[in-house]
Amino acid sequence: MLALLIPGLLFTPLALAVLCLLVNFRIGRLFSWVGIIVQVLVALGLWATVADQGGLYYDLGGWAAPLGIELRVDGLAVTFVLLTAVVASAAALHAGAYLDPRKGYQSYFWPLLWFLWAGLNGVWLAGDLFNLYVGLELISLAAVGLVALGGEAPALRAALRYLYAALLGSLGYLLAVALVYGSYGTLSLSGIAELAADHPPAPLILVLAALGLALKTALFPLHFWLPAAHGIAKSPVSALLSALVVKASFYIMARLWLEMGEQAGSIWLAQGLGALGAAGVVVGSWQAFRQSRLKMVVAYSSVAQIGYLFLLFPLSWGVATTTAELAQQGITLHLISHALAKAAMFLAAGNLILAVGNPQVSALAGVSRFLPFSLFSFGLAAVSLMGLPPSGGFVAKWLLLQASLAAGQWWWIGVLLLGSLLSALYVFRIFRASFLETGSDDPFYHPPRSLEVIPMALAVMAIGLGFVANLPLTVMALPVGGGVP
Amino acid sequence: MMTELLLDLLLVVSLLLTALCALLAQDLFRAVVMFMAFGLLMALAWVRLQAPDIALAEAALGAGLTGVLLLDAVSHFRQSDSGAGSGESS
Amino acid sequence: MKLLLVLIAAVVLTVVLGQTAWQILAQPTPVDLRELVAEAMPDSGVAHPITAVLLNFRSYDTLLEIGVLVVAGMAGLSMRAVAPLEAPAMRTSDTLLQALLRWFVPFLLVLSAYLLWAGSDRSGGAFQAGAVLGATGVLLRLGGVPLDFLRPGLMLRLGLVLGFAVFLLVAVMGAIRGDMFLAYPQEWAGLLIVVIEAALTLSIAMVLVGLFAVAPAQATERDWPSREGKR
Amino acid sequence: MTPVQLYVLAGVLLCGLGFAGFLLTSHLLRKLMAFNIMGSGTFLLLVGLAQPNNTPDPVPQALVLTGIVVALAATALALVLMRRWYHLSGRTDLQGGPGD
Repeated sequence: MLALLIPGLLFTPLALAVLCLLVNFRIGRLFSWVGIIVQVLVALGLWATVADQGGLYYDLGGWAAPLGIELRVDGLAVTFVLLTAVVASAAALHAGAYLDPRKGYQSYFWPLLWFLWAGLNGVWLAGDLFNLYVGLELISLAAVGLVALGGEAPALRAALRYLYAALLGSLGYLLAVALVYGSYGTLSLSGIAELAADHPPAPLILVLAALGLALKTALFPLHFWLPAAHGIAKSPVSALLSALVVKASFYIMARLWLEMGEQAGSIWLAQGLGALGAAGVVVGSWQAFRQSRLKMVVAYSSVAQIGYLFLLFPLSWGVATTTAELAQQGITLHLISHALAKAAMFLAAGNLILAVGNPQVSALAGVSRFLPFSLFSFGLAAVSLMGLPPSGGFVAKWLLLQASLAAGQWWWIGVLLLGSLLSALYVFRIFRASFLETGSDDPFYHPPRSLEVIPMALAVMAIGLGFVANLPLTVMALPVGGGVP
Repeated sequence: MMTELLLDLLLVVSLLLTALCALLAQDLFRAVVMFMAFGLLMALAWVRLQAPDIALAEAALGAGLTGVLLLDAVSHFRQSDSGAGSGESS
Repeated sequence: MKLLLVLIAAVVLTVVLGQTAWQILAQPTPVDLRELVAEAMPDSGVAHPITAVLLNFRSYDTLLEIGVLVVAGMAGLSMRAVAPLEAPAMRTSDTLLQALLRWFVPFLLVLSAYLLWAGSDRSGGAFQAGAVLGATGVLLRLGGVPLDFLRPGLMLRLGLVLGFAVFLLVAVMGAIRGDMFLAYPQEWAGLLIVVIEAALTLSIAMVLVGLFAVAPAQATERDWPSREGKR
Repeated sequence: MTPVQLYVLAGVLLCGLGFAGFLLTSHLLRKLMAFNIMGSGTFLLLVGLAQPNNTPDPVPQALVLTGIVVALAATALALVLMRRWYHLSGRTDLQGGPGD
């Protein structure tokens, strides 16, 4: 059974990308609905299989690790594959109803989406350094194609700035791969982990990889390209980018850090990344507060939430393994809850802008009276973003709090609290605008119900994550337990 | 043995010079032509590194097609931007 | 000020990179893939190690890489599908180039076929052959030959995707047969690799010529007189 | 000073040069050329570091082939966007232009 799940996971998105390229938007939508069902089922099947049998290595093409490419299918990878299945299918379903099929270029949305999905699955599962590079490039180019779809000037400028930042980041990572291959002779991540003990890697490897991938993850101060790209793109695309694409490069950095961090890392690199993350939280939130356009507020909030992710490095370097595990669990849960909440927020923001017809925050006056459903889904997502109990965001921040205390690095607690306060700042500003009363009649266009249900479902999941947090956490901790052919 | 090393040194120096010129040339067209020369010298470097496949690919894809696409873009931009490329040393 | 900062950063990067590279060159590497490749060559279906690595041992990389190429081709097309901005002018059609073409095009086609076939036992392969074929298409386009299949329509998209689709089909057949994804059956490996390479060559050439011919946003009609009338 | 050391040194210098050129130029086409130069430097390092005594190793050479095609795809995509951006805004850099 397993021998069919992984090929199914890798084959379906690529096959659908090919099919959707040959047809127009409407037929492509039909194919994509079928593809979404298959992908979600395969992701669930894979998650269940790993949940009870433990992780495994899957040798692509039948060639074993150092020569061939192996996929590392462990708890963490499978949890993110399932997360991608949920968020990407939500964004795709929303896009099906949200995008205007009459425009010619829209027929390229589905192929780019499926290539993006294939790249994401490739990165979550990859156990080979160069394979991660090619997967990352496929994601970046598909994402740039999605941002630039339509060819208007602001979208083009955002896409160009994003492309150039992504290319420079990829080159930084490729330089690190070249140094790793030069010093170890192998590219397989597991092989390097074994060899790293008695052949300590050069510290430059981790610094280059950190800089390159931080640029692709939009860590402060390298975040200049993100707000325009995520703010101007169409909301299903922004949801995909903010929830998943930005996390792929962080995931690679986290994997490298877990494999080589002990030997190649240093206190300066760990604390430095943590400090940049903390600065990102503060600056991102402050910028989000000062934005006048709704989607730019949500885009800058992404910059802030990404800052939290980089607390993983200081909290997992030179500390007891239990603390490191606590930090990893906190960061993974934060990544999952942020993906769900941010996707819900962007989709809900898209619906609100569609209804109001004006991207400005100030134009939201009266929305709370006439569009309560959309605003409520936006609010629910914001609850998880702010980390209020009982949401998944809260549990994640709680774990990070405990990890910082256990690691004796108390200053991260200040960052966690300040971040929550600041995110409350920019969320309540949006709500204040929407509660202003306008006249008694209803000036808004009411988007179809199917558009409004999707963000609500995602927001409920983000909140629900808080209740079932230990389920993904236990599965995520499953290492690779022997190869199951 | 010595002459081989001198030839390699010559190739590396010209490689770096063409790269520098490609970045610093004031006229865009000359910069792209220098870039194509850089691509061809890279193909020679790959031959010296015992990688004939890459030499072929670099010559055909790197210098050839990338150069053609760049030249097509230059003819489209078609204005000699004097001050735009601030370059490294100016 | 920024110039100084960037220069310092570049010099620091170069020095540290050079020092690390020197250390790495000095140490022997614990794993040597050359022997592993040599051992696995007999059952890889081809004689040339690089083609074996590209299309058999690490074929997943090549599959994703062709995906990247198709995405680039597609983005070019999607920009082009926005209102056609330029007259479908042929750029140059002077006689000297067309005379040269009569000699070059057959030679380049033979060279491309040779490179494709040579890939299995000496240096060559789908990418080099595709690049030469693409260059031929660009030359034809420059020489004023209207390559009609390059109009953005089903034919062009089919051509873009053909190589990728063939590769994907062969890959999934491995999985359906119960073997791993992207695994070729032992005795058919050589033939399958050649079939994949042929389809890839065509698709790479189509993407490259497509990107050149379909490049959007030429200068407007006013300063780029259409040659349509002269034909 | 073996030939491989020389080409590794060339790779390192090209990386530094490409990096400086990428950050300093504002013209999109020059930035793209700087990116390609830095890419070539990285590929030289990828092959050079793997072949200290110049015995050819097929794996990094295959990786560089893949890298060259990926770099070409990225360059082509950047050119397509750049030309469209030039046509709409008349600018060849990302400073001003509509919708700033």
